[in-house]
Amino acid sequence: MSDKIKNIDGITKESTEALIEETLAAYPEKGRKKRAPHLGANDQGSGSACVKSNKKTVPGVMSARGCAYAGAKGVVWGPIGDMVHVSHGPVGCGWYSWGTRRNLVSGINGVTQFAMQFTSDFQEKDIVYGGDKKLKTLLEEAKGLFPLAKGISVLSECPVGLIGDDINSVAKASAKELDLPIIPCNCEGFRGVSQSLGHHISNDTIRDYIIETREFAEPSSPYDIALIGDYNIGGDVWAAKSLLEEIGLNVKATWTGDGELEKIAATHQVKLNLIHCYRSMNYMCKVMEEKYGIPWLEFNFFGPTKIRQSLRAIAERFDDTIKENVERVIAKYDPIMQAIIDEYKPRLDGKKVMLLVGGLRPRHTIGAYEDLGMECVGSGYEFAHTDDYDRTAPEMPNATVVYDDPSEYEFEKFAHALKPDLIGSGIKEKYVFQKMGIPFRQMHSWDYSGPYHAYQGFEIFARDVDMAVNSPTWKLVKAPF
Amino acid sequence: MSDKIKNIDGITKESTEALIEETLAAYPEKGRKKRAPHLGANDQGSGSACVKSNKKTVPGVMSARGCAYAGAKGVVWGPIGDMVHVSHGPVGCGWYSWGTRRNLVSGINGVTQFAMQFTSDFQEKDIVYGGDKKLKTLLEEAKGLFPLAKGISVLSECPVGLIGDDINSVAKASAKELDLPIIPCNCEGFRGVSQSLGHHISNDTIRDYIIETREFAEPSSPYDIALIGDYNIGGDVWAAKSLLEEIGLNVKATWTGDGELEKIAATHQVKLNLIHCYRSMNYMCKVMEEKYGIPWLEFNFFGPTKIRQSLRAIAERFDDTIKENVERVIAKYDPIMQAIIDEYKPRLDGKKVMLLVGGLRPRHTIGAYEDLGMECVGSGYEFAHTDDYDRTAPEMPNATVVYDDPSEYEFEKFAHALKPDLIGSGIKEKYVFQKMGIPFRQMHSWDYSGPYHAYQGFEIFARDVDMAVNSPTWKLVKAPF
Amino acid sequence: MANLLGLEVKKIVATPPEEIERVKNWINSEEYKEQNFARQALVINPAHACQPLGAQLAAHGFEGTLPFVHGSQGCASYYRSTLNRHFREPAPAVSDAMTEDGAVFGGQNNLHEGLENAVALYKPKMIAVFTSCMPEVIGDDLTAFIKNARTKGHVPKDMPVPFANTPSFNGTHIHGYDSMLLSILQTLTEGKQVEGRCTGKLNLIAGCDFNTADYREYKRIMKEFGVPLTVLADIADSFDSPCNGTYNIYAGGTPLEDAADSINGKATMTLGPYATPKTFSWIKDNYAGKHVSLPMPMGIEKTDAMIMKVAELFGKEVPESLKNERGRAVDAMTDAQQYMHGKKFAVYGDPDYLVGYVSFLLEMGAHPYHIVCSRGSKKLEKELQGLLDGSMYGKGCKIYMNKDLWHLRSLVMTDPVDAMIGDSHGKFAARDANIPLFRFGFPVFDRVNMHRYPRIGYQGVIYMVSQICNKFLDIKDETCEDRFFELMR
Amino acid sequence: MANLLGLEVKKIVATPPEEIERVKNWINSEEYKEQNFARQALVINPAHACQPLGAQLAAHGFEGTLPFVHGSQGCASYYRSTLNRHFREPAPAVSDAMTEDGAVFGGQNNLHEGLENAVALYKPKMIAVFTSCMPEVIGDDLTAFIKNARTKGHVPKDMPVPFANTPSFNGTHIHGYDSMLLSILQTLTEGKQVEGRCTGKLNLIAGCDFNTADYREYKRIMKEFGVPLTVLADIADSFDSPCNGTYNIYAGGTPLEDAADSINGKATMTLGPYATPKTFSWIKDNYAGKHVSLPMPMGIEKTDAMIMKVAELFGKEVPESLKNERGRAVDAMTDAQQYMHGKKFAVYGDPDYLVGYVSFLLEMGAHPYHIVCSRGSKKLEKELQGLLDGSMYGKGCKIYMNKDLWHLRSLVMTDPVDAMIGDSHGKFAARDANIPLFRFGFPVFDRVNMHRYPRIGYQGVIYMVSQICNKFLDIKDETCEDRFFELMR
Repeated sequence: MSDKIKNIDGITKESTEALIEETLAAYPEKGRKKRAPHLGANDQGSGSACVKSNKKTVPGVMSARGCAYAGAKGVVWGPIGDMVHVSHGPVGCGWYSWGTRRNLVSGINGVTQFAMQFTSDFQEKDIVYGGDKKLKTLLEEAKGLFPLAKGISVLSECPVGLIGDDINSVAKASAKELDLPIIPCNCEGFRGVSQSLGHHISNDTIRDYIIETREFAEPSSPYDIALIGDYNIGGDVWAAKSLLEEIGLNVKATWTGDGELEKIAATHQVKLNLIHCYRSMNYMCKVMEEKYGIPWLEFNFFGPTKIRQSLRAIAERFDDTIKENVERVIAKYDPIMQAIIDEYKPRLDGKKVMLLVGGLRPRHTIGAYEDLGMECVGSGYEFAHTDDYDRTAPEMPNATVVYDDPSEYEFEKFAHALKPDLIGSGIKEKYVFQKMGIPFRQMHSWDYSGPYHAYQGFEIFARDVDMAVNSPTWKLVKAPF
Repeated sequence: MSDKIKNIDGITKESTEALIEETLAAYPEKGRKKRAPHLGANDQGSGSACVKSNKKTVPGVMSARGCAYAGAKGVVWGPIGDMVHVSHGPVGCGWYSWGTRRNLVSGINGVTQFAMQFTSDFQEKDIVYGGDKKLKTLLEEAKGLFPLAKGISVLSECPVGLIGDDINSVAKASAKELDLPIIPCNCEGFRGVSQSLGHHISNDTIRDYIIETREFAEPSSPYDIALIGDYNIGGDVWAAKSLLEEIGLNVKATWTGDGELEKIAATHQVKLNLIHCYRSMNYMCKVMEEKYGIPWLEFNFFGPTKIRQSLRAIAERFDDTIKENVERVIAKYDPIMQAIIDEYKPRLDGKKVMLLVGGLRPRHTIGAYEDLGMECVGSGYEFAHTDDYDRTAPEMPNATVVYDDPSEYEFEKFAHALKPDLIGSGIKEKYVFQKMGIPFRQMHSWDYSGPYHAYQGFEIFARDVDMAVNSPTWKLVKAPF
Repeated sequence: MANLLGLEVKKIVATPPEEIERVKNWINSEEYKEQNFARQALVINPAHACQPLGAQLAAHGFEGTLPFVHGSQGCASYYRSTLNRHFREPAPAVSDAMTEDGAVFGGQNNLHEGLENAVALYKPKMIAVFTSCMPEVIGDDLTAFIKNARTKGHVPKDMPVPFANTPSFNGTHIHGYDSMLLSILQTLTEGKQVEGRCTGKLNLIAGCDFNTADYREYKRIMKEFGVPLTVLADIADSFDSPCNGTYNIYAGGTPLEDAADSINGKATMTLGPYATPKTFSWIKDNYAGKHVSLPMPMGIEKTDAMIMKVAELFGKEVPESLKNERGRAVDAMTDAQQYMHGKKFAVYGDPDYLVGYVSFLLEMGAHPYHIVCSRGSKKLEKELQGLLDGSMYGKGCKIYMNKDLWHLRSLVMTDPVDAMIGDSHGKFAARDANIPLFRFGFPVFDRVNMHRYPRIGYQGVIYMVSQICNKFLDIKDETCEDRFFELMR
Repeated sequence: MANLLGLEVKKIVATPPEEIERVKNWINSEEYKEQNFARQALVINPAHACQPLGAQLAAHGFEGTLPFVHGSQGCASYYRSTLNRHFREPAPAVSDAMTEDGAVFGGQNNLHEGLENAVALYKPKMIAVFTSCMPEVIGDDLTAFIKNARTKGHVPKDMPVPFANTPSFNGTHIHGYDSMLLSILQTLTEGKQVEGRCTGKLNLIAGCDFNTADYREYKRIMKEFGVPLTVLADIADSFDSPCNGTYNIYAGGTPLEDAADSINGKATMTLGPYATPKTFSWIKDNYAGKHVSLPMPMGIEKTDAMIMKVAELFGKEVPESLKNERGRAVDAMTDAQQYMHGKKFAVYGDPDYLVGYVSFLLEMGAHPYHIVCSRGSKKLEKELQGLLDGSMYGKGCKIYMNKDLWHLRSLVMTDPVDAMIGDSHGKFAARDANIPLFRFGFPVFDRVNMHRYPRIGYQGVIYMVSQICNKFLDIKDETCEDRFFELMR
């Protein structure tokens, strides 16, 4: 969306390439060859990817990546609060992903929402004899103990696929027997190269098992939309939804943050799909476009500049009522946002940030930092594809380093050279950089804060960034002796 | 009230006297002479004191005693919640006695109750130039800031009396000016030998400034009584009052636990004064008897045996309605009390207790311990008079040691010899004995528990005594290495 | 047609509020509890993770050691982030990023390439390999793979590469800890036994303990004793390193030389008997000196037992300083006993922790009323029952073996207690029951510095007493009527 | 006729509920605040006690020393019970039980008889005499009395009997601490200065610090440093003695010989500059070696200052262990900063504590928003203002000198904060404001073991961070809506 070439003092294509070269030198030949195409200097003007992506992680490095199961459970399914999600297989996967993604949900725990850890807790004998029978039993038990659950997902862990269980048959039979949607998702962690395939598989599962199985009870309107690819981290969906409603749209379903199974199932009836996280849900947008003729539009709700642009782009898809609403809403929030910028920008102006996150954040949040006067000096994704990097190029300042699935070694090297004032990445990176005295925010989870989406979110984002960058604790890191 | 001579295995007049002798041996001649009359072996049959009392504390020993101010502020005035009590003089006295006696009060702090620390915080210049002017000003300030206070007491600390201030004149003038009862109490700590004189002075002050200055708005009844000498430690008054009401009496005023100034002032209109703590309030009972012809009756609300006896004695002063009520109430509570005894007695039977407390407790609580199967092997008072010890003799087992204002040295020696399973005394003694591995309860403050009065209190008392005596922590005191 | 299940297409209907209300009450009922306890297959909110997590913890406990997950990189991410969140510290580990083709060809290529890259990038002194599900299911032969790796030069000849099979479908993280620790010790001590040599040292195995302060406390205690010490798997600094501007990937850990020489120790003591049975059994057969297995020293009696055993093993008097510490801990208990006496607790967690909680609570006159272990053994049940039977405060307390936190929820809703002790995952049940949760277990994701205070030893007693009693006092102050709001407690 | 005031006799009328409601709201208003701050004479809920209390604390800090109150036994009871309640420990002290006749004849007889009895019964090595109001008002001449006592044999010839005038109508407990400590040091060191002798030791004065753990922490730090130490007035064991079945009336305390020899120390450092100005000034004039006055080491910077000064004075490098500790404390701060950043605090207490709280809060990016000292000085105000001015987080924070806790209540009700730091007496205002109170000051009557954890040094930082952040997290968990109730924080 940016059309101006941004340059950063001291950063050139040459300096970035030298940095990459130097960083790669530590690898054995084979590793270096594999990694080289994943690191590049941004060519902002080109508007296209400067790195390769979506390849296998190099063995033996510290990658930030997760697996297909993580993408399915953590991203797509977990946020649907009114379903029971069974982590089918050994105890660990479900346990590690239990409550660790901050996809907030409404409802009453154990009654109408089920943000718990359900597992078949495979034992040796389940590996030997198979787990289908156990699955059948546990589905009955779940239905009995949680009568208000709208459905059950069965998320396969690695062993399930390896031992040849047929969860799809069990799901189908049990769904009939229990008169309940039981959704089998073959998202074993060994599939694909990252959580990305988990998203894709889950999208396909929604396509195959869910969409079109429900209809909205109320009559349709021209303003019916679905909010896609917002996972309600720290309440993001609530912030985004209320803004969309403020401009006059009916948000009929949220995918999948604070999601409701039945509304997701009826989404084929909306007029437009608005997608925030392209990576994880473009598949279903495309399906709905092809199958039901529903157009879709990407938008960006981080920071007032991008929000303003996005609102106007959304308005373009509707009539004058919405267009007027949008201008009114922008006029209302502009001064509020300016006040926030006036408060924090003086303390953040010229500060540098580096990002390594997933989904949409490595590109979508750049504008929000820039609203605060900061510059992004490096960005990268855990599990992006070329289309993500294409979209990233115009957002990043020119010649800055782009890294795809970097190892912690690379990331450290880049940080060492670029001396950012803030790093936004994940929990695995957080304490590494904090030990170095570099301010850090977990930008998958908003570091237990949020929401960061929409106008409401920007205030919190700005406060948090300031708090991280300007905490007096950083001054204490170096002992005076 | 007991008529049977109780003996304790291994305790004889001779053994007790030998113990006393041995204990006194540590004193220099003069000290020994002074202390000797204050230690004795109980002669239960005699019904009269075996020790001298109400004498100056021997200099240089650790006495548990407080001063006249402590008796006035802590005991008599502090519990009247709807007054502002000014500790007039240096900051300390008021600060030490702030919130440290557990005389609970109803109402809203700072609005209708004033359980705070008000002080004139004397400085050098107040000593030199006198504090009367300051007092006048602060009374105005108090009236202004606490408009719902029913009155103000001015409690003199040592310097006030020594420098010749005239708080009585100031009080009188300010009372007129502010149209508010302002009660001067000349309770300087140097007066008398213990807090006891503070009680007496305060009683006299009530006589001179308070009683008869109000009248009850509602018509009188034959069942109107006042509850005297209950300070609502941990809610004692609430427990006692509800029991008295259950037998049909109207408790018109409580002196002074959770006390209300105006009700105290109208107490000359009641039909009977029921007095729990004889020591601190017998003076006003006698005054009211003499002046208004109100009879008074001592009673004991510790433990079911004494409660039963007391209720019947109270009933004797009333008509058949009350007598029937009392029998009904006793019949109601007897099984409840028996259940408590059945629970705890097996764990407490034969355990020995030693007491050193104030007011009524060294005699009044003996029956409650006995209800639980325990024996009292030593008891004494901080600030009793001969009439207290006369009343104690029949309650204590024969030949057990009685100590008046003992030094911590004496108390330790006695405990060492008698090996009690529980000591009930004050905070200054608590940790001394706990270090020795002897279970202990603070029996001034119910050790932050309570109430202990009436039927409601006995359940708590029994639980607490069991908890103290049988805590498994005592078994850990001696290391196995 | 998106309806592979063939269920009827329906209009969306909201669940009626009264139905929600009914279920809301029902899940707190005795009836529900019974149905809940009748579960055979479904596990809900288990209080345990899988083996590799414990294996990684053990690996971090050695000098310059890089934990290496043979399996998917997603598994490694899960273990690492769990440790990150609990300690709020880095948890460096690599994986060999196996994918689908591993299922066909096995994981040897990944392992070899992974070792080579790991050695080049992270320069470890030792690589500790452990497995996640995939290689376990397909039956990768680690012994052969690693031998080959060495032959082919993927890993330096002299670099120790212990490895452990840690299948996630068997046991919990404590079993993975045991297997990894065993393999590390076997690897490092190989050929190091010297006839007649005695280091004079105590080898102390803390067990799968996720509390760095406990390790520091063991070291401090033995220093007071004057007993030279090798902590086997010393995570004290690994997960509590300074923030001083420099990131040290291998902070802390037991020196490899010390670990190697531990086979010549004067005595070896495990204080995590449930977490290290295999390791201990192997040590008994292979290590010089005496071998002692004792309960984790939580509470006075269990700490006394450790202290006395050390005194006996090393022929030393218990030093005055420790005697005084003990006395101060007992002082804290006697001073505070009234705030805990008679209070009922629900406790859950790993076996060694559970034995400790129960022992401590009984010493305070509190009731460990519901005792839940989501994966326990008959032996554990017997030991816990023995503790209960040995105290009048154990009367009426019950042990629930192989039950999860959803069972625990039914227990605390139908038969209430005053508080819970366990890990952060219990917070949902604690909230529903409106009682405090003391986060003495693992993991703690929602409080800070819990790993910076010991739970073991006399200091641990003071800490637990402080945390519990002061929270009860907070609650009293926060919930009492005005007229019972007092300066003193 | 019981009506000496001559006021009209009235029927009792209950205050109308609407009037109560009005006043209830009014006392929380700006208007009320102004009237409250206009007070000239009335002091309500002061946050300080009187001199003798501090004097007694100082006396307990010496070996075998019996505190002796020249005055009423009631005074002694108050001091003792205050210390008992705070430490939950014995506080042995005697008084000479002066009564009315003292006003006429003076207190010499009481003092003499008291000394004789005290020596006989309690066998002290030293008796430390200090005064309550009465002898101060009547002008007892302690110098003469004690000289006479010795002449007349009421006290052994060689027994040190330091004495201090500690009038309650002047200053607070910290001034009594200063006077008593000064007198003890003057008495013990008399004639002990040896030209050319240097003990090589650091004399450390903690100030009027009521936290035994702080004393232990100083000793631990200097041990790490390898700096030999004499703590002057060491209450570590006096008020934290073991419960082991034997009561030791004189647990702990600085050995008298060490105290006597402190005059030949290598350096003397006071870390309670507001509590010990007289003592320090005398030491500067009389003690050998260097003399340093530093703020109480709360927070990183103040601790650094102490550490660097010790390093400088003793020509030593800061040991690695302390560097690492520092790093771990900073780690705790960076990890937890987001839970305190921007939070507003009301703080009150003794000057040395206040400087520490303010310094620490600013380091965490929190605002020490209302700073109340109920008896302070211009010097203190200036130092506090300097701290505020030195940090962007000090902006808008205000210092209230010589204001009490009823003023503080007006502040927190009209201009709210997130929490308070002080002593137990603040709990009433904290309750009214519905905010937590961190009981880091003195006295603490309603929580356990607060004196068993240091507030000073790097460990103190970790402790304060833990207490504050975890309480904020408790509150978040307890008050958030269901949909914001999360596993991670």
